[in-house]
Amino acid sequence: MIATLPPAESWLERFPLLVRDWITGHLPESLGWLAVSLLAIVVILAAFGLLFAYLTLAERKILGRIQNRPGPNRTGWFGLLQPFADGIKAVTKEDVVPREADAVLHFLAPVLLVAMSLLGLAVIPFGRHLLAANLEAGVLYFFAAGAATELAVFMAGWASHNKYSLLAAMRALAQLISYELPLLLSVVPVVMLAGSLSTTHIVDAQGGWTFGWIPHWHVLTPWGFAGFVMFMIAALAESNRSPFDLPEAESELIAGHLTEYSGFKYALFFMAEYFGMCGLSAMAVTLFLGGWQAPCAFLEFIPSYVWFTAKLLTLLLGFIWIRATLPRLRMDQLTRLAWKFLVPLTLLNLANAAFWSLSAGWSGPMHWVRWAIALTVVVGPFLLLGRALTAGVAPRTYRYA
Amino acid sequence: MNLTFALIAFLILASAVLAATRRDLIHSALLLVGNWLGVAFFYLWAGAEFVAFAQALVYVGAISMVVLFAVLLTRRMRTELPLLVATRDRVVSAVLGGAAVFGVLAVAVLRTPLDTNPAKPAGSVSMLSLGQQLMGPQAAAVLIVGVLLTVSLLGAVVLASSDADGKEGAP
Amino acid sequence: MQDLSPGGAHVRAVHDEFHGDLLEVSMGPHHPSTHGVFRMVVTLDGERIVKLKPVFGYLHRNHEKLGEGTSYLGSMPYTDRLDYLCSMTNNWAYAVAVEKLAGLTVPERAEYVRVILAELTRLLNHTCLAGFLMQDCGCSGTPLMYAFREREKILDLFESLSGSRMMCNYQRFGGCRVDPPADWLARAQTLVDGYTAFLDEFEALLTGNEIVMARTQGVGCMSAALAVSAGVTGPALRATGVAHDLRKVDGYGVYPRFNFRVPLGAHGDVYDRYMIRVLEMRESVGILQQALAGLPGGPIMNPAAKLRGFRPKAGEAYGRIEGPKGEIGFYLISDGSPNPWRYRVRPPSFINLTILEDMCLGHTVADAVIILGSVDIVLGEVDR
Amino acid sequence: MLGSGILQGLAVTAKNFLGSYHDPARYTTVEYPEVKQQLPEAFRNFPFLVTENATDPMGTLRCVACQICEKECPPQCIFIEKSKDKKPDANGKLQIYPVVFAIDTSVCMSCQICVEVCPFDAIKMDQVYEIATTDRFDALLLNREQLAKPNEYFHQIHPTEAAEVDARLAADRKAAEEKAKAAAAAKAALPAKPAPAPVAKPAVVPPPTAPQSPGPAA
Repeated sequence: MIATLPPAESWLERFPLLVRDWITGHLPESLGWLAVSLLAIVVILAAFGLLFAYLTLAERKILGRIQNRPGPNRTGWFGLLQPFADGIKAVTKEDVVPREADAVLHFLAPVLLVAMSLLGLAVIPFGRHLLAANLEAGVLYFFAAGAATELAVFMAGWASHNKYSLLAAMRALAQLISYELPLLLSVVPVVMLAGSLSTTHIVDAQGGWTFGWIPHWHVLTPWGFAGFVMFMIAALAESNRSPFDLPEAESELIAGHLTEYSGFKYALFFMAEYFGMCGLSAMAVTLFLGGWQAPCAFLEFIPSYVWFTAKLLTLLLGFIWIRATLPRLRMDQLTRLAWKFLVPLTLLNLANAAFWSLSAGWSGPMHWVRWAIALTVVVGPFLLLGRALTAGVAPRTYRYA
Repeated sequence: MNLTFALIAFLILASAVLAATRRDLIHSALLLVGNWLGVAFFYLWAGAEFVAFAQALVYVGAISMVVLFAVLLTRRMRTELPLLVATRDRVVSAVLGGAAVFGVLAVAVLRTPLDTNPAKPAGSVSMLSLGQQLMGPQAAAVLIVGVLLTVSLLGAVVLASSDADGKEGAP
Repeated sequence: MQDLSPGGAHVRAVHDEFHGDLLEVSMGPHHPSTHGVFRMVVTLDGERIVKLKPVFGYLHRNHEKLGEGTSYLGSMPYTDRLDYLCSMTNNWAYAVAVEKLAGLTVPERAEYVRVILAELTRLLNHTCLAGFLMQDCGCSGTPLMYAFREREKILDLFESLSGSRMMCNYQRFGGCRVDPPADWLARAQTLVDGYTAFLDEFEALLTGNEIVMARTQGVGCMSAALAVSAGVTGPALRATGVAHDLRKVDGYGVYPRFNFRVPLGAHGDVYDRYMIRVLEMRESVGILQQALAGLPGGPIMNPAAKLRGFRPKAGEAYGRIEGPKGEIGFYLISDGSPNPWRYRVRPPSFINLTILEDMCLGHTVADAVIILGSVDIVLGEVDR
Repeated sequence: MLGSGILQGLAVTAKNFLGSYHDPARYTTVEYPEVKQQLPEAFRNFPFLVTENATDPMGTLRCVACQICEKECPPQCIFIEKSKDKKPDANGKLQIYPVVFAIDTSVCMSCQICVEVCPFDAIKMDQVYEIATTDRFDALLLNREQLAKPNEYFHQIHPTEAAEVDARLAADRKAAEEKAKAAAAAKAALPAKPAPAPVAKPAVVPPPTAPQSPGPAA
């Protein structure tokens, strides 16, 4: 921990630790490590399970309000029991497996998807003391765990033996190949500046404030902001969310890889989508938004996990907001956006971050020069590549007869 | 710990054998992914955390997609795949090829001077030192591999684009 | 598996050894974006369309034959059900045909009311179409809900005037069924005054959106020559740059009295079709303002018109108007009996749909969906 | 600049999100079973038969089984059987009455043509819309007992039209009485034309200055 530690931590900050110690204290010494691990798993499952449940409700409510309608409001007070009603419905529905389907893969796909999208949560530091697995290569682990999700989507699409699902499977593959690269490349600058793949180190590197109210989050630097935006774009694609929900594409492929799924398996896909969204948002918070760090020095009395949750929810609301606004891209446009726009920009951003790192010592007027150069490297290529990307696409003027 | 190793070995070998004997190409490819995952577990078991995650990320996350893509783009679904007869020539050539690869790898492993002193277990390699090794003494190897991959990538692009010019007329 | 039957001359060689198998996908009749029970048999090379066969008739309900067995008045409510978004204009077109046949004149006030209702219908139809189109593009319902919010306001007006939201059955031969009262006109005025603001907001959401532009520009291009030779009418035709608007060409009703312009596209792609509709809505708002301001008094029905025992003299007539989707026309032959001897509808969306394959070839599945959406079909009218 | 259109769109949706909490012009949803929308007076859904007297509905049907509506009904969902005998109607005049008057509501399309062609103001449009039943055959075939609704109900749902119809009928009745009186008295004078022209009827809304004026042709 760097010097950002307050002299004496409040009991609120240590509250999760106290609870953990209280529980493990009842167990024999030899089972302690097991209990700690199990506790971490249970807490993550419970917390994200609940978050998933209410995120679906929040999404439907917010989508509803954006579309000027109330959203679900029949089950319980303000529809608060809706997720549980949905859950009961999903569990009790008949599980239909097409006769022609590849039964094993058809079953494995949702299981694999949920498992893989949960694994990544292990390395996210949810608070100052809340981290399930402190791995030296935590960031790498996160992306390795998440890499198999599109594989599961492919399995689902292929195993369904449905033409729409097959198209979805192809789309899932192409989308993954396109977006894995910008996703990773946008993370590399952060790793480079922190000099570590460990999530705790990355969060610690963003600690501290200038003047006590400007946090040292990566997102507040030119390269960090660009990296954050590109990371979020790639994350939208990775988690199959609108406007990159091409494998699902209900207006084109009906539901794509989900066409032949029903009941609980369908719910698992849904769950995995939200877990993936949560995982990637949590990673974005960790990498760019300072993790659990408070935005101002005087706000430090609020426990770190509250800050993390607030940032996480903000990003998740952003996902929902974007979904409510944007139409879907086409497959070729999606890959073009990845290869012709995001990949070059992430590479340039890498150079920009390197410059930022090397110029850390500049002071006085050179400080402004540093900012000017870094901003130019972000904005210039964005404008140029953006113009190239949208060549031939522009608002038109019309004549009248 | 030996039980874990046995399980991992079983996973690797079983998935490899199954992958080789499946008639369904997609199943084979997915089993291959399982195999790679097993290798990643092995690395993890051996304490090479970074390599394990890199293996999972690159092979499970990316290479598997490329393999599946290739399988799908050849557009031969399993029903149309002719049942290949396992002739003696095929078996012999497969065994010879496999043996040759194994031989090369075995010789390479055996000739590498490794510190196998059990009394002094090697400390876990930190990522920093790994990176410094790759960028320092081993930089030439990294560069050569990089150039090789770039050349092959460019070749693939050239091949693909010459096809696309004639065929794809639409935006 | 692939036949190179007629209509496939412009299809690239389907048996291409290098490309191997093609995927034949039946989109519809149970597909979320075929706008009803329409079916497209699409042959795909990857995601690219090499052949598209539209299949009609799932909603066929014998409309034209029914019209020959029903009295002239009895066919009026059936015309509501052709294009169920635009019952007012369907009514009007049918009334025009019968009035021609029977030689009935229409009082001035009724003509004005008809223009008001037709332009409201145009607003309604184009708003809905834009919403549906964006839904096909993959918006999660937001533009559609905004469109429907405004549509509901127009439907409320229709309901309080005619008694029904969609199946208005409002026009009669020689006038209109109900005289719009003053408070109704005031409500219409309020709606019209607020519509430009809604259009501005709607356009802010969509028109400049890079994804919308990328999805729709250069997609589903239709040449002016093809459009004319296929008989395409309405906004789809004007998007190709052909200045053909029956309100100007025929000058039916009291349209010549109003000052309005006809927007023309240049590319004939999906974006042009969308934009022409948006611009037409703005012109419609102008027409509505003028019509509401200049609405004369007087009777709403020609007193010479008969309701019971209506028997036009033997003869034939074709009445057409510029419906929101294009030229909607009714062709009638009378033999002097209470029923038409021949009753024929010229449905704009059916004829606009005939060149769907030409627009879709070479595009992807995702494009086919929005091209279909941009044609603006209502299956009730296509299948009749 | 790339992205400006997307940001503009995001602003619109944000505005609508906030607007749905305070702006009734945006948030137009009516939560149906609890809140019911005020129906406009002109709203129509399925016909009903008008009876003069709620206590004796079958005895006071205005319908005289002339079968015009049956003939004119485009989907032919009306079935009428005339009576062999005659019964006195609400005015005491002997009339044929419908023994069977049934409307198949699964066929009816609520087009209002039966109402327009009826010369006796006997059939009018109802405003019911909660008509789901568990039986799709018999329960949707409404007979005359189910169709008959009193004139007061008609006044409730279509006050303007009902007032106008009542005025017209009263005028007709008066004219008929005068005619009868005149006929009895002189048997020579030509009285006023008895029946109003049907085309005049659809004028639902009379001019505001004369709210109870009879139809223009009367």
